[in-house]
Amino acid sequence: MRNEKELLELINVHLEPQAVEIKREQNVSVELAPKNLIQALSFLKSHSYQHLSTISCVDWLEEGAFELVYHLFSYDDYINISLKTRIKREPGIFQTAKEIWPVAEFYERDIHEFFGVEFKGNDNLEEMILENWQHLPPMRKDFDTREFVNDQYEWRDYNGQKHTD
Amino acid sequence: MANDKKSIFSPVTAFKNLVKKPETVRYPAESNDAAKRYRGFHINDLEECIGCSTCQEVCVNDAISMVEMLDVPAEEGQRNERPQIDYGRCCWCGLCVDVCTTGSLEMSRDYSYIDLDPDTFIVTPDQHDINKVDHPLGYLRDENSDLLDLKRIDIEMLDPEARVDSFIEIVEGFSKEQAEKEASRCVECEICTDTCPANMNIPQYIRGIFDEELEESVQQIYEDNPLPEVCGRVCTHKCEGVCAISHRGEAVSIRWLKRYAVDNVDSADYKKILGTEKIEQNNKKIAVVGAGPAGLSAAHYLSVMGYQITVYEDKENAGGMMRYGIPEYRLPYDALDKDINYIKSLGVDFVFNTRVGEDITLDELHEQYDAVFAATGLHNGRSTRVPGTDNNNVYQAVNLLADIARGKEVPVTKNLVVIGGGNVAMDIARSMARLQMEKYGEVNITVTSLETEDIMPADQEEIEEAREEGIVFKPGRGPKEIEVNEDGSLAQLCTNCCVSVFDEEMNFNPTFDDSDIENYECDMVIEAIGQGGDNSYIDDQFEIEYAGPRIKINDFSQTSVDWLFAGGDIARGPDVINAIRTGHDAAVGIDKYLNDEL
Amino acid sequence: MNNNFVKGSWQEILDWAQNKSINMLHYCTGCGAIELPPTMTSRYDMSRFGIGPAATPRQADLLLVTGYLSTKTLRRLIYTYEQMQAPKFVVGFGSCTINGGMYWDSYNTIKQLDKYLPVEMYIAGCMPRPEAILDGLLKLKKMINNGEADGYQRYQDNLEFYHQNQEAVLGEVQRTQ
Amino acid sequence: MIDLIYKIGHFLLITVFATALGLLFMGIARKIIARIQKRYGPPVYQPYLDVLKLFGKDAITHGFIFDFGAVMALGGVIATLFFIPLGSWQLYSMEGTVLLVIYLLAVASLGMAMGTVGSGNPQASIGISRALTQMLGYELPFLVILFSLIFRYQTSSIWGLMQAQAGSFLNWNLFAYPMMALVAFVVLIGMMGKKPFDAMIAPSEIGSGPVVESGGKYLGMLLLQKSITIIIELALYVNLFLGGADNIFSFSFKMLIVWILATMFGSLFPRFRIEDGVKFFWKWPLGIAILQALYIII
Amino acid sequence: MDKSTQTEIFFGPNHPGVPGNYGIIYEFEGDTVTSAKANAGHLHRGFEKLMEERLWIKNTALVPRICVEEPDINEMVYAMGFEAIGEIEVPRRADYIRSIILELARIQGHIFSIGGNAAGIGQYTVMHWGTLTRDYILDIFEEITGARVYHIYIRPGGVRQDIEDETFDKILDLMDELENERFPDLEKTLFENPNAQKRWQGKAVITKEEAVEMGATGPVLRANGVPHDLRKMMPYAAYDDVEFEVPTYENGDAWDRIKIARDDMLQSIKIIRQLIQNIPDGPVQTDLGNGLKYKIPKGDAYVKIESKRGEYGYYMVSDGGLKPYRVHVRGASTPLGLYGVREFLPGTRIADVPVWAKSLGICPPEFDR
Repeated sequence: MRNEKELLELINVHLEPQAVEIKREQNVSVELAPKNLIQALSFLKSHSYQHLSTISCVDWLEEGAFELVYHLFSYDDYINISLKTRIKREPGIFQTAKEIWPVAEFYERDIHEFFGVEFKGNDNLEEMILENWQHLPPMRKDFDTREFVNDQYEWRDYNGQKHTD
Repeated sequence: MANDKKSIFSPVTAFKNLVKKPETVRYPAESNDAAKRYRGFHINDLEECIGCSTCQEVCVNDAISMVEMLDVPAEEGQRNERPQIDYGRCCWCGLCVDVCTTGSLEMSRDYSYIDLDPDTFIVTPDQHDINKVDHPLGYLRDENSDLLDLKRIDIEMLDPEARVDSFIEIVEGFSKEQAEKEASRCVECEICTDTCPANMNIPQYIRGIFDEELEESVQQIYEDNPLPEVCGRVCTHKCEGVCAISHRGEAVSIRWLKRYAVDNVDSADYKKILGTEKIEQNNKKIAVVGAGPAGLSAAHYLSVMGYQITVYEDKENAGGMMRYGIPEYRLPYDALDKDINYIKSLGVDFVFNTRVGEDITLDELHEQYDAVFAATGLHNGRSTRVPGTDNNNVYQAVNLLADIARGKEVPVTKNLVVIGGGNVAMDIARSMARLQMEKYGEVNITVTSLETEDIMPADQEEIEEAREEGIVFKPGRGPKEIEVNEDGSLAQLCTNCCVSVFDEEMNFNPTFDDSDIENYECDMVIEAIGQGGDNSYIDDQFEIEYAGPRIKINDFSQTSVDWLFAGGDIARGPDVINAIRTGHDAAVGIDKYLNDEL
Repeated sequence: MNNNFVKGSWQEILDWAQNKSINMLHYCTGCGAIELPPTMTSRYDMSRFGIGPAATPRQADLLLVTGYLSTKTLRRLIYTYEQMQAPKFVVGFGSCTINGGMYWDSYNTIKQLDKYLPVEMYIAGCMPRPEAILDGLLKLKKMINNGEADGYQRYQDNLEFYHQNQEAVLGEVQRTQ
Repeated sequence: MIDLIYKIGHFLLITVFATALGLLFMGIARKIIARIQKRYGPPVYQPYLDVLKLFGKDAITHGFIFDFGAVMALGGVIATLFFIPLGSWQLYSMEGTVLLVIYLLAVASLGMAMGTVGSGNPQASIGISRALTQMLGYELPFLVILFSLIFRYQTSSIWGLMQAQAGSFLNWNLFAYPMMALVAFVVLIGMMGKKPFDAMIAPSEIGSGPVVESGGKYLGMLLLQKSITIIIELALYVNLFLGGADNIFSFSFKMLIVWILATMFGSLFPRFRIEDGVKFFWKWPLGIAILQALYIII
Repeated sequence: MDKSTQTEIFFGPNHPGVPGNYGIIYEFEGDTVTSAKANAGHLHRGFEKLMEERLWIKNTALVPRICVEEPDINEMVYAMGFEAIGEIEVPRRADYIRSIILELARIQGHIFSIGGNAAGIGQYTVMHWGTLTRDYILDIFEEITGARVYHIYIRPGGVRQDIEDETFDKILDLMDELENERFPDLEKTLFENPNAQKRWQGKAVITKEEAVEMGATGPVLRANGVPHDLRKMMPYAAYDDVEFEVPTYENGDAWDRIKIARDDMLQSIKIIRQLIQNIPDGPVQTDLGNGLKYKIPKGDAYVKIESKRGEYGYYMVSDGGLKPYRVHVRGASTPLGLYGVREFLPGTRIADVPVWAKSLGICPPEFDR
């Protein structure tokens, strides 16, 4: 059992974090440089952080970055770590974590589908959720869903009864 | 696995159901009523609804749109629009009920609507829902689910004891947190915009405060009002009277928010914010008569359009009634000067101590200028003309207030009666209270008015504050006579009971009951029952049309003489915000007139 | 003429039988499907009205579109509909099938079902309660009995219109018909 | 000539009767299952409406083999019907042996299989292969029972086997050989494809198996075939173990009792996987049947 | 193996055996699956995108739709995320009410999925009973929240309305009825049924190592003897005030997972009784001001709670505006429904595919989103 502070110490010593923060009880957030991330994942996995909850991606359009967040959990420490790293939005390429957690393949596939991030080493990035999607990856901030819907579909006007303004 | 009981006979117990009554609800023969809180179809009390469109704002699915209803009147404080609900969008979340400002929108327990034609899935609910039958009420909002913030943030004010002996401004203004919290209460329905005489973009500037973008707020305010420091303090705030939140709670403090926005932006930045650093001049000249709110407003908007403005004022400083009528504790001169100085900085020329009609005639102005805007206001106090008013100790409120503003010595006696129930009466009573406090250490002022308290024209909060400061109110009394002692000093004011102020046609026609007489001892009486203007400088030269006591103007403040525009109290009002509006209208009108569009 | 009369009354008998026996396809296109189990099972037991589930499109008469349709589902739904044997009926559940509902601004759901398939009727709700579903199905039965539920004929008559709309959203659509 | 017309009339009558009775039984079964499930269920006459509706629907064919399979399945069971005594009512049942009935039922199954192959749906193929596997499962104990009965009574004619139980109800094989009757009851459930032996239609696994591609009129035909099959199988059981009956009414009543029992048990037990089902048949029923056979032989 | 002997089957999306609008495409040989892949996305509505377009309060109406089986879980996680970023305290009574709602939802979900599991092996009687029982819980929900399925009840800052005392009595009565009548019936008919045991025992096994490796939680872990439960590991709402056990079994198969569902329901009943007994008085909603103007500071939070199928998490990011900047949903069955199908389905008999899908509680809308 480590507590949050001991965990952060461990991370500070071994992982060269850019920033660490105890968000709240049992929740820790760590920012890392992209080059350190994969190694950090395998380090933490060998230190009881075996559970990969999911991988999130956040599109910081104005900063020109994609933020990848790996949520890990330890069944020994009962602490949740959010490992964050920012990669350049263009071209948006990162390493796969598939070798460490095979299931990551599918989370990466999801991110690839919705953000267009490429994961080197993951050769299974084909369409999974969408079908024949020809446009910008929809979760990107520069994809405007309302505009898209306006172009693609028609809304019912109830024989002119509906007032739109 | 070993301890899992298993037996092929255990399941046979299920056969007992063969002889039991099935649990099926045999709908529709047996109906299963929806629960008390069920979120069914919408119903809406069309009388209560004000068409504020907050439900439209909160709707998750864009299912609510406002539809114009011709059989509902568009009165002050409500729009003739009512929510129309698209059941091809609705998700029955009930947020619209939680947020409804009046509480008119509710849900019934009705849940079944089926039709072949999708075009029938849109309805403007009234007391019946889409099925047009009565159903018991379903989901109701309660204080927990309420999404509106009904309690306003109390503004910091000086205590009555602390304020009554000085002319320091009594309202301290919002802090940043308070202002943002108060601004967050606004639902941006724009009912206030419709009601505001100047149609200010109220929700927009409140939004600016909420978003911590005060510059945006100032921009929005200056769209329609060049005197925000003034209006942020002394506006009659009709907007707050109709505020949608006020139906179930306390109105948003629109006035104080406006004040917060302008107080917290440096006037040095105004030109940058408002984009008036460089104005292209068009070499046309306009004369403005009177430097009151209407004149200043017109001067501001015209000069922004590039006109050369000269303002003629018979007093020694600009501001009109704002300076000479409103006491300093309500409107500090610094605040007034901030507004006026900005207008001056736009290149407006002021000619003080010059009375049009005496020092220069209107005809002369017409010759020198392309157009003239007259806004000379009402500066002559009216008298009740009851016996005794010709005594030396009977004063006119406007004169006293002007003297106080000029810093002149004014007579202060121990025992004062003010006649009048308007804001001017409050202003003079409270000013005199401060002077009495300075001089005698106690307040002894009685205010009598024809109107009973519920119809007194003064703002409710003014009355409250006056009362806190020790002023005694005697509403519903008509002055009958001022009894004068033999030595010329005053003895008492004799009043009778005022039964009604207005007749059936709502004309001013008071009736009195002489059997109910009350006398108030006094040694000084101040009359504050209204003012009149002096339009002789116009009347001497032109045949101008009047509408009642006021000069008749059109939507662009143009009088029946095409180059002469009029505004302010002589045309509408009387209050600051109407004056500002007429000034703004005149600016637009003059621009159109000079471009041959009018 | 006589023939017509016989044919007419035979059709009436078939309509009557159809109204008494409806097999609905168990296809959970959207969240409204969660209110189908209570309707089908013991609490509301729609089999009382001769309405039961069918395992495959071939055996079904009734296609319940239980809510929103993503474009990916729409494609399968069209295949399914075209596999069903006439007479066949489509019922739209809830807001989503009428005007997009909750997902009115979603890039991946269709907004008006009747542009892609002929819909007999709509049941309001998000999702409709089992009672509302029953009300709807009873109304549908009445319509079938009166011979008014003619969606499959409308589909045949306006095949081009439907196909055009389908292809506008989906691109190429395989046709079994 | 008149004789021929009479025969044809009789054919039709018996077919219609069996169909009607089978459908009625299906309706009753639905009602009983519904009750166990704490609900009311559809009206008893629902299956008639279903059939009527299905024949009113369009139907898509998947080729000649598909059509032929359906006809063969229906024809197979109708033919079988003529060799089964229904109470005192019989056509060729005097000549009909149990083995013939078993053989003819297999024709019907083959018809289904052909239709399935015609449809080309893999789920249907799985279904039919399961059905045939299952047949392998229950036929074996059933044959053991039959042969022991044939051995016991020295006749293979159903009529003869029925006559052998005449007299007191204690002569019924149900009481004479209760274990055998029990095994046969389980086999009957398997034959009728009721749960837990309905792996071949298992909707949650393979759609609805062999009938997955059949709609409209084809489904109607299959429904009719099913209803007649039920009657044949019930009749076989009643004849073999409940001593048949003197008239069609008490015969129908006996069939109904058996049917209701089968239905009730079917509503309780989840379906076997096909290999578990076959294993089950080869374990308990077959074991008991062999024991019983040994007992009879010795 | 000769490729030609393999046949491809589209198992779903419209197939009675799949849990919702979801497909598995598998190839099989004989009666055994040789390879499988998930055919997901039929329920994709772009929730995460829609949430970025809507105000904080409006999203409370949207989130329950993410997983129709467990709408309350979504409401709760969303509210918790909002409260974590905004550092908002929730009144204690609201915590209790939230827990009651979540436990009722858990029973509702379990009984429904037990019914679904039973239907998957052809035990329709239990399916009918399960759905029927669930409906009585939905009646309670309707009384508390005003809707049967999508309650929109748990809100940032608390809950929407208070629960009345009569409703508490009704809940307790229902709990007694469940415990004394309905569950024993279920026990006899389903759990003691040898066929049911045969269909589930040893089927769809996922070992502890496999589960941890792919991130499967909840019943999958507990069926392997690991008593992991976020209600105990990272207590939220009022779970630190109640006593309950985390049921575990050792074999990691479908049968154990279904027994865990059964035991979980009994624990939930126990929890509900304790909560109702000890519920404090007080407000149920923190005043967050005008609903149209909810604003929380810049920040992010990964919040997760224990759904009936395991960890249900939201990663929420706020940029200090009126709308969420990003919400990422981690449904409990995401790894199973996408990755697990490919890895663990091959080798399964066709007859066990529905057992596999249903006993693992695959809920497609939560990974389609």
